[in-house]
Amino acid sequence: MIKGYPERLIDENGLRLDGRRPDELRPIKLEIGVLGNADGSAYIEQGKNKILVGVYGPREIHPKHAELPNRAVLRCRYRMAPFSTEERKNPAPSRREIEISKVIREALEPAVMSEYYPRTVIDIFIEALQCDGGTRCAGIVAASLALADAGIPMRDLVSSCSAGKAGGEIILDLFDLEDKYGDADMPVALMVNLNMITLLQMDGKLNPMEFEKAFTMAMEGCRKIRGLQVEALKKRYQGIVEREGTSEFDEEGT
Amino acid sequence: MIKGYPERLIDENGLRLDGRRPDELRPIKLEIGVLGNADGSAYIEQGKNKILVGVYGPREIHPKHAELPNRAVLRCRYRMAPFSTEERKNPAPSRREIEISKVIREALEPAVMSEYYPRTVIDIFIEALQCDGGTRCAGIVAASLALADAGIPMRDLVSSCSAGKAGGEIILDLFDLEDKYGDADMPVALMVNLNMITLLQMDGKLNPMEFEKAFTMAMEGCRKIRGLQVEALKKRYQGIVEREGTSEFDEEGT
Amino acid sequence: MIKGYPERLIDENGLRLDGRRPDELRPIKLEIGVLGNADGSAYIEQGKNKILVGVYGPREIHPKHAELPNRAVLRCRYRMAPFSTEERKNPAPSRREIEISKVIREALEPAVMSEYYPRTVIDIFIEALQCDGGTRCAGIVAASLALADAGIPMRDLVSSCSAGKAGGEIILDLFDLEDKYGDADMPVALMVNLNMITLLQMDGKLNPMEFEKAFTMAMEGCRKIRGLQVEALKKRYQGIVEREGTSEFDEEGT
Amino acid sequence: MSITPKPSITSILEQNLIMELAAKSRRVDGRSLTDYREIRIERGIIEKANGSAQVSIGKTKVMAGVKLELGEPFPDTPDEGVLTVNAEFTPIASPTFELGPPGENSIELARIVDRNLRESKAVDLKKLCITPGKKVFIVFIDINILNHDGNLIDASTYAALAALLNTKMSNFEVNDGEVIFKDGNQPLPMNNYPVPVTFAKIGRALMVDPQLQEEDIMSTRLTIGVDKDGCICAVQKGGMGELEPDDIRNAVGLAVEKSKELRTLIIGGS
Amino acid sequence: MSITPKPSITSILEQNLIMELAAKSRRVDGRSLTDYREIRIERGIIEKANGSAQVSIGKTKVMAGVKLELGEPFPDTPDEGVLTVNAEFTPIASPTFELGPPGENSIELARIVDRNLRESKAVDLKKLCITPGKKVFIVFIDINILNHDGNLIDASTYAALAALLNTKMSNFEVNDGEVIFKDGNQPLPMNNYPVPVTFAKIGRALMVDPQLQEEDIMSTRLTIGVDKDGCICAVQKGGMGELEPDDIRNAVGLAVEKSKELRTLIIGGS
Amino acid sequence: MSITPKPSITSILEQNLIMELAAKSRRVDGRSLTDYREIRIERGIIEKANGSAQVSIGKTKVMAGVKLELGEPFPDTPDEGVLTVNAEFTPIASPTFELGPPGENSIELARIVDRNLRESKAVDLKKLCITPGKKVFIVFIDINILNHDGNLIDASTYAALAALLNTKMSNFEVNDGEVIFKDGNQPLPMNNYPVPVTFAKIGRALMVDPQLQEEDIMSTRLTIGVDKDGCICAVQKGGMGELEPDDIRNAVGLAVEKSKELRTLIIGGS
Repeated sequence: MIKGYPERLIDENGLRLDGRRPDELRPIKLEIGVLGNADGSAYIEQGKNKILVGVYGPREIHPKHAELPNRAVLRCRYRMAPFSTEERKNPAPSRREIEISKVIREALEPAVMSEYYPRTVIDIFIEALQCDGGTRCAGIVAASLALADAGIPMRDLVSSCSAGKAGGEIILDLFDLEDKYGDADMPVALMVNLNMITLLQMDGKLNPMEFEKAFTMAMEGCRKIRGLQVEALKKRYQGIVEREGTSEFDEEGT
Repeated sequence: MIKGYPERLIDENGLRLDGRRPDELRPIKLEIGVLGNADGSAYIEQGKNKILVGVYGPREIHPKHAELPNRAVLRCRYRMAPFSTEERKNPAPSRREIEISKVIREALEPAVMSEYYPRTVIDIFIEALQCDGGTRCAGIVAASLALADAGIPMRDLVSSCSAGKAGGEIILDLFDLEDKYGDADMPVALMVNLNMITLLQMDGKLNPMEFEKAFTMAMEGCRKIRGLQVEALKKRYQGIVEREGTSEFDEEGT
Repeated sequence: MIKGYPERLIDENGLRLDGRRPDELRPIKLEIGVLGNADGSAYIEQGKNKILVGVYGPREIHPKHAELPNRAVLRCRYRMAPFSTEERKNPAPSRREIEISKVIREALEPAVMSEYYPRTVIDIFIEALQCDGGTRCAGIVAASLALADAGIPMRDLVSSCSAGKAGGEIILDLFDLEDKYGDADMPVALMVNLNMITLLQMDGKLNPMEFEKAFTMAMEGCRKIRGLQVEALKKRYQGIVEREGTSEFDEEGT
Repeated sequence: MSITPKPSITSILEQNLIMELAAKSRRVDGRSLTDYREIRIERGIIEKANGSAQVSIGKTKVMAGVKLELGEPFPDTPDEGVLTVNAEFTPIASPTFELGPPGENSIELARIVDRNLRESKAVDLKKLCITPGKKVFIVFIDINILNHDGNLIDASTYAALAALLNTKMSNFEVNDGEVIFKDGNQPLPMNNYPVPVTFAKIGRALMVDPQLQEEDIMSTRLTIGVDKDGCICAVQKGGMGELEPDDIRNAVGLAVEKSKELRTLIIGGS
Repeated sequence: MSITPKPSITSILEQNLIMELAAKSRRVDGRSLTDYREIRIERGIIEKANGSAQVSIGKTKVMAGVKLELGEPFPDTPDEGVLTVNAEFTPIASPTFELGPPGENSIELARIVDRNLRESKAVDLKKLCITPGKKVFIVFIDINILNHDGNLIDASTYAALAALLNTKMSNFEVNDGEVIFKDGNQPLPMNNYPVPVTFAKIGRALMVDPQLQEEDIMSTRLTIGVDKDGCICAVQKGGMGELEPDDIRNAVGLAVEKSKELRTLIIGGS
Repeated sequence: MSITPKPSITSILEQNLIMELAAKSRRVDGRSLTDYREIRIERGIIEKANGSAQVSIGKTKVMAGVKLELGEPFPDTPDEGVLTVNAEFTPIASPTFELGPPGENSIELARIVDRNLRESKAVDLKKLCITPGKKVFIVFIDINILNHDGNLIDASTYAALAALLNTKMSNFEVNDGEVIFKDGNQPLPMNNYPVPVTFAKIGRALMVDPQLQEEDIMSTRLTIGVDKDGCICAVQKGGMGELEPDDIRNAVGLAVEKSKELRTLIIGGS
C-alpha cells in the first residue's frame, strides 16, 4: 500500500503538488482549551497534520529526586498514534520520537519562565494523531498555546515552521512527500518578539546561499504563524471573558 | 503438534467428551499447606488443571510509597508455566496473564479483611503448572484456601466455577476443548454464605435465557466447590491439631 | 562470513594454531591509567583480546537503599562491544554477559577491602572491545590493576588465566578457536600470594587426572601473569613519581 | 502483578453527595440511572487510516483508528484474517495516567473491546484470508484515550465499532498468491455490531454510563456486551466490590434493551 | 550489572551454631558433610509437556518441563537440534525472590544446567535434525523453582535430566522437508547423564548439598558436574569467598564418587 | 519522555572564569574560539570488525566499529543497502553516564551521526544491493564513547567516517541470489565525506569544539555538518538556550571553512 514516487515536486507554473506557491503555508487551524482534564490544551491542523497537546502543571514531581531547587522541570513527550502514518506505527516509542521529544523540550525551555515554580514539573504531552510532514513544528506551535492556556508565564510565544528545498526550489512548510522526496528540510522555531532561535535542525543538501534563503523563509513563516497564534489566543480569551461575563456571581473573580 | 477439532462436544447420550454429564464438575483434589516457605499455600487439581498458590504476608511493602494508610494492599500474579499448555508459552508475561491477575485480585478483594493490616502487603502468587480450561476459577479456589492457610481473616471463602455452552447445551466447568470449540464460557466467583458475586466474565454467545441458566448453574457449581474447600480446611486443621497434640511441650500454645 | 573448522588444533611438532607451545601464554600488554575520567583504569591486550576497564569509586550509591552498612558494595558490568566478535553482537545485554559480570565480581570480592568504605559503591566497568577467548580472565587481570590504580586497598592482586584441552593436549590460555573446537576450557583466578582461588569454571570433558593437570597449569599461568601485573604497576608508579618529581611545588605531597 | 490501586481523589463531600443521591436513584448531573450522557460520533477524521472514528460520551473522548496490513494468520485459524486491538491511555487524557508500557487497565480495556468484537464475530475474518496458512489481512485497531471522564469501555468499543464501519479497503486481486491492489475501495466485511452497556454499582443503585466521579466511588463495575441478535457476547465485572446475583440479572435485562438504541446511533451515519 | 547482594537473613545465633558445628564436621540437621538430604523424584506429572519431573531435595522443590518444537538450527551447528534452558525463580518459592525478568541468579542457574547437559552431550542433538540448516527440533527445558531451601543447582539439574529421560517425542516421517507425525512415541535420544555435586565451604569445612541456612553463611559454593564416564564436564565456583586449591581437588574426588549413586537414583525409575 | 537535565557539576568559580574569558573571546585552555583541540585518529585497531577507528579530540575518546552483514532492505528503498548507527555511552567514559538502555542523549547522538552520513550519501548504498527487495548488505556502525571530555558529536562522526573509510568487504559473486565470498577485499564504496563542526554558545561568544567544562555551562550547542562540496547536510541545535539568527549565519560560514582542514585530517591516512 505504498504510494508511488511523484514525478515532479514543482510544476511548470512553479506550484507544488498541493497547489501551493513556494513560500505559502498550508492552511492552519488552531484551537485552544480543547481537553477537559488537562490544565492547558491546544489542537492544531496544518494541512493533514492533526496534533493535540495537553499540558499538566506546574505540579508535584515523582520521583521526588527529579525535582530542581530553583526552577520547574519540563517534561515533554512527542508521540505518534499508531494510525497516524501511512504504514502503521508500532506503539513502542521509536528513536525518532525520543529525539523529537528532546528537541521540542529544548525549543520550549527558553520561553517558559520555569524559575517561578521551583520543585515542580510542567508536563507537555504532544499526540500526533495524523502526520504529514513538519509535525515537530506544528507540535511546538500548539504546545506554546497549551502552555499559555495553562496560565504558565512565558517570555515569548514560540512559533515554528520549516523550510527546505524540493524540485530545485526553496520552499516553505514542507508536507510529507516534499519532505520524503525533496532535497532538504529545515525545521526552525523562533521567539518572534525576542528574535531568538530555539529550534534548528536540517537534513538534506543546501549550499550556503540556499541555506540562508531557506533559513530566512522559515523565520518569515514563523512570524506568520505567530499571527495565527495570537489570534487564537485572543479568540479564546474573548470566549472566556464572554462566558465569565454571563456568570451570575463571581465574587473572587478567579 | 496441534490436535484436531473434535467432531461433536456432546454425544448422543448427552455426555461430554470426557464422559461428564452437563452439570458435572471435573474431579477436584485440594491440598493445603504444601509449600515450605510461603506463609500460606494450597494446591488444586481440577481435571488436568494443576495449580499451586502461595501467599506471603501481611508483610512490609517495597517501594514504601505503594502502601495504603488504612488497609493492606493486595498483590496478585497469575502466571502460566512455559510447559503448562499445548504449545510452549513464552515466559514473558502475556496480556492474558495480566488481565487474569487483575480479575483474580478483584475477585478476592471483597473477601479479604485487609483493613486489619494497614501499611502492609499481602502477596498472592498463582502458578498454573498445567492448564486445561477454567484455570482462573481454580486459581481463585486455591488462593482462597492459601489465604486461610496464611491466617488472613476473610469475610467468606471465595468459591469459583465456570459454566457455558457447548454442543447446544448449557454445561458446567468447561475444560480446554469445550472452552476452545464451544459457544460460550462464563467464569463466576461467589462468596457463598454472603451470596455475593466477586468475579463475572463471559465470552461467546448466549441469549438471555441461556445466560440465566448458565449463571445459575455456575453459582451452583461454586456451592459444591465450597463444600470441597471446607472439607480441605477441616482436614488441614485436624492435621495440625493432631500434630500439635503430639508435640511434647507447647506452653504458649502457638 | 563464518570461518571453517580447523583441521587440527595441535600440529606434528606439538605446536598450536598460533605457534605457541602447550603451556605458553599469548603475548600480553598491560597499561594502567589510560582513561581521563575514571578513578582508576587499565587496558589489556592478550593475543587479539582488547579490554578496557574503568573503576569509579568508592562513591555514593543510588538508589540509597542498595547501600550496605558495613562495607562497600561492588558493582561489576562485563560488556562486549557490538563489533568485538566475529558476528556482530546485539547491544542488549546477553545472558552470557550477565553471568560473566557475576563471576568476575565474585572473583574480585575476596580481594577488595570493601570494609574500609561502608555505605559506598565501587563500580567496575569492563568493556571488551575485541574478544578472542579468555576475556573473563583478561578482564579480571585488568580490573585488578584498575582497582589498584583507583587507590582501593586489596588483600592481594587477583591474577587470572585459563587452561583446557585441545587436540588431546592440556594447554594454557586458550584462544577463540581452541575454546570453540577444543575439548575443555577452565578459567581460573588466583590470589597468588594468598594461594587462594577466587574464580573457577570449567566446561568440556576432562578426566580427573587431566583436570588436575589443567588446574595446576592454570595456576602456574596466573603466577606468570601476576609478574606482568606487578611490572605494569611499577612502571605506572615510577611514571607518577617521576612526573611528580618534576612539578615545581607540591607542599602537601598529594 | 496486579495491585490494589490508590483510592479515589474525589473529595469526601462529593462522595457523600453521590452516595446520597444514588440512594434516591438520582445522580449529580441530573441523569436518571439509565441515561447515557450525550454521545457524539465523528467518522473518518484520520485520512491516513483505513477507518477512524472519534466518540465522545459527555467529556470522555476516545479516538479509534483502523489500519489494514498483510501478514500471517494464527496457526490455529489458518483461513482467517487477524484482528488485534491495542489501547493506550495517553497521558493527556487524565492527570493520573502514567507514561510507560500499557498497564493492566489499558490491557483489560483492549481485551474487553477485543472480546466484544471477536465473540460476536463482528468482522467477517474468513473474507480477509488471501492464502490459507500464509497470507491474510491483519486488522489493527488502535484506541487512543484523549480525555477521561469515565466509562472508557463503552466509549472505546463504540469508537472501535464505528471505525470498523468506516473502514475502506482497496479493491484487490490475488494473482499467484500475490495481492495486487486496484482502483476503488470496498467496505470491510462486517457480520455483527456488538454494543456493550456499562454499569456502576454505588450503594445499592446500579447506574449506566458512570462519569469519572461516579467511577471513583463505585464499588463495582459491570459491562454487558450485547450483539445485534440481542444475545450476550461479552461480560466483565471490574472493581474491588461485589454484586448480588440479581444485580447481574437486572443489568442483563437493561443492557439488552439499552443496546438497541445505542447500536442505531453507532451504525447511524456510517 | 552484578551487585554485591544483601547479607544473610539467618540470625547470628544460628550462624554461630552452624559455624561451630562445621568446625567439628557436623551440621544442624545431623547430616555428615557428605550426606545429601532425602531426594524424591516424580516423573511425568505434566501430561501436556513432552517430559517432566519434580525433584525434591529435603524441602527444596523444583519442577522441570520439556517441550519439543520445530524450528531453525543455529548457523554454526546446522545439523543439530537446539537445546535451550530457562529457569524461573517463581516468587512462591521464597520470600526473597522478586518478580520481574530473570536476574543474575536465575540466569546463572539456567546456564549451569545448560552447560552440564550440553558439555556432556547428554541429548543426541544430531538425531534431532530434520533438514540441515533449515529445520530441527528445539528442546525447551523450563525449570520452575517451587520451594527454595538451598542447593537449587543440583535440584534443577536433576529435574532437567529426569525430565529429559521422561520425554516422549511423536514418531514422525520426513517427507520432502515436511515433518509428518505418526502414531506412537519414542524416547528422546540420550547419550549421557551428567550429575553435578554442589559443595558449600563454611569455615574450613566443605559440605555437600547445603540447605538454605548453610548457603546463607557459606563463603563459597562449588559445583562439580560429572558425566557417566566419571569425567568432569562442568564446574562453577560461586559466592563472594575463596577456596584453597586443595578444596577443589577434594571436591573433585568426592564428586566423582558421589555422582555415581545420585545418577542411579535419577535414571532409576525412568 | 524528555526531561530537563540536572544542572552542571562545574564549580561556580570555574563557571565564572569560563564566562569571563568567553566575554574576551578567550578560553580556559588557551585556545582561540575557532581552534580544535588536538585530534588523533587510529585506524583498523579492531581486526574482527570490517572497519574501525578510534578518534581522540583532546581527552575525549571515541571508538567506532563497522560490521557488514547480509539482510533485507527497507521496503521503501528495495535496491539499497541499509545503514544503521548505534551509539553507547559506556559507563567508563564519565561518572555521570548511567547503565541501561540508550537514553535520549545517546539516541540523539546516533541520529546526528546517521543523518550526516545518510543525507550526504556518504556510503554508496546502491552498490550494496544484492537482490532488490530481498537481500542487501547491512552496514552496522557501532560507536562506543570511551572517555567523555566534550564534543561527542564531532568525535563520533569523525570516528564513524574514518571507520567506514577503513572498512574492507570480502570480494564476492552473486550466483542465483546466493552470495559467494571470494579471496581478497575491496573498500566500501564511498561517495561523500561529511564533516560536522560543533559550536558552543557561552555568553555571546560562539566557540568550536567545546570541552566538557564548556559544555556544562554553554547555553546552546550548534552542529553544522558540511559535505565534500561545501554544502550543508545536517544541522542540529541542542541545549536549553537560544541563538540569534546571526549566530547561525556565522556558524555556517565558519563550519564551511573549518570542515575542509578537518576532512583532510580524517580522510588523511586512510
